[in-house]
Amino acid sequence: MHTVKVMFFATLRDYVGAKSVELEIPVQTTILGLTELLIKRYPGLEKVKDSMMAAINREYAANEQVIPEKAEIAFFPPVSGG
Amino acid sequence: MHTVKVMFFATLRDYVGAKSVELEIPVQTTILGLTELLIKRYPGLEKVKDSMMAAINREYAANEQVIPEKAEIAFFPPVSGG
Amino acid sequence: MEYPTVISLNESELDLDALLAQITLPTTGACAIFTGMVRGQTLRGDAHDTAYLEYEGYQPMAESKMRQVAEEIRQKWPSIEGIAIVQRIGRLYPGTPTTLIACTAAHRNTGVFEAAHYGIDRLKEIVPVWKKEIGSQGEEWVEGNYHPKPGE
Amino acid sequence: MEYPTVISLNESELDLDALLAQITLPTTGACAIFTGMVRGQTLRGDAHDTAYLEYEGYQPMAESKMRQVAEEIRQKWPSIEGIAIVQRIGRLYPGTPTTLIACTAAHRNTGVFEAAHYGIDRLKEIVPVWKKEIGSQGEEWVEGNYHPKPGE
Repeated sequence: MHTVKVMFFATLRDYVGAKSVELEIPVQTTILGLTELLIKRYPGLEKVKDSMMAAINREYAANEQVIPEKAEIAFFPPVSGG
Repeated sequence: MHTVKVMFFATLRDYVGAKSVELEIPVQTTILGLTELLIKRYPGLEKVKDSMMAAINREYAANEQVIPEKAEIAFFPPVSGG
Repeated sequence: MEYPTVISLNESELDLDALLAQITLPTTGACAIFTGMVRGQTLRGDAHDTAYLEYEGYQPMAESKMRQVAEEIRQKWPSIEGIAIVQRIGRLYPGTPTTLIACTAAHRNTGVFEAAHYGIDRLKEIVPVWKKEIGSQGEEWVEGNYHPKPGE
Repeated sequence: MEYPTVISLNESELDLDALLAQITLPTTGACAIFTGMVRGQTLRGDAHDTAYLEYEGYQPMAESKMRQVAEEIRQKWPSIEGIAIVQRIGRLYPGTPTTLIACTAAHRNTGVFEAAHYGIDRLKEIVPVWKKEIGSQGEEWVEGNYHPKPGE
């Protein structure tokens, strides 16, 4: 197990009800694994799981990517700046 | 005969040595006619006559265009603003 | 000669003249700038009025992606000299400029327009910033539709 | 809604933020701006340094031709909302913006970039303004190469 910081932005923060959480996750957990874990904990995320994007250490990450130790993870909807 | 105001800009003003002159010209004088008249008076214009542009009342004018009474005439080289 | 890259994500008002001065070198003769502002009235699509927008960003990743956009521009248009990429966050009212992409070069026909256009397109694709629209119909998050590839 | 057209030929410093505000309507969401500045060092072609430029204009005709450029833009890109066309005259030093073309619209993909690009190209073709370059080699009038057709 190791600890990661997970941040949420925009709609996802509203669904989770927090800007960030610290979680204990098994080593070798992937983004997909973490997503499933989060949906269990915050069922509101279920309906947006297909459009959710993930970043590991400030880079866009794929579902199958393994989360390294002390990673900074972020989940958010497609961006809409400008 | 009628009187026209003729203005010169940029290099042409340097060749003529004046910003503007008032001239008496015969009715039905064209831009080409006026150009020849000016070259006689200001021989420095001879070498730039092919690139000289003319405007009658603030519109680009052709050589064969007849100069109307009380016209505001301008001669200048190709523009270089920006 | 070091080519300047100005990146900024904050709540401060945009100052176009100051930004332009920051990316003007002795060799610079041309600049193309794109700036976007809050529309009070939108007519295209779902016509509606906007009272204000509330922007938020994932600050460190947004700055890193803005820097990446600048690098992509330099790759594609090597004649570009200075680049400024700015995104305002916080509450922004109609008429207010919210973002700016400016690219300078020696001459106007070596890519400044295309580079600025590319810059705003990429900012709207990969820079993690979101806006919530507040109007007479209540408030609603605006959602983009681009999904960057891993590492993009 | 009246669409604003700002035309200016004078010696005053350019104020980009103020000009942008003048051409921003409640429906405006995008602006493309071109601005040109005096180059201190020119590397392309005959490489040389410039101490300053001295601009002069045929004021009433220049203003009328700037207005014509704005009308041509509106004909070609009907979605354009506001247009600003500015040319400074007088003595201008390296780094100083000398001209500006800005076009606004509701959205960024309906011609603002193309309109601003067209605007500066046309300004350099038909607006009667000339510049003299003063450098270490002495002073020299810069000459364009476009010959407008009668009535153009």
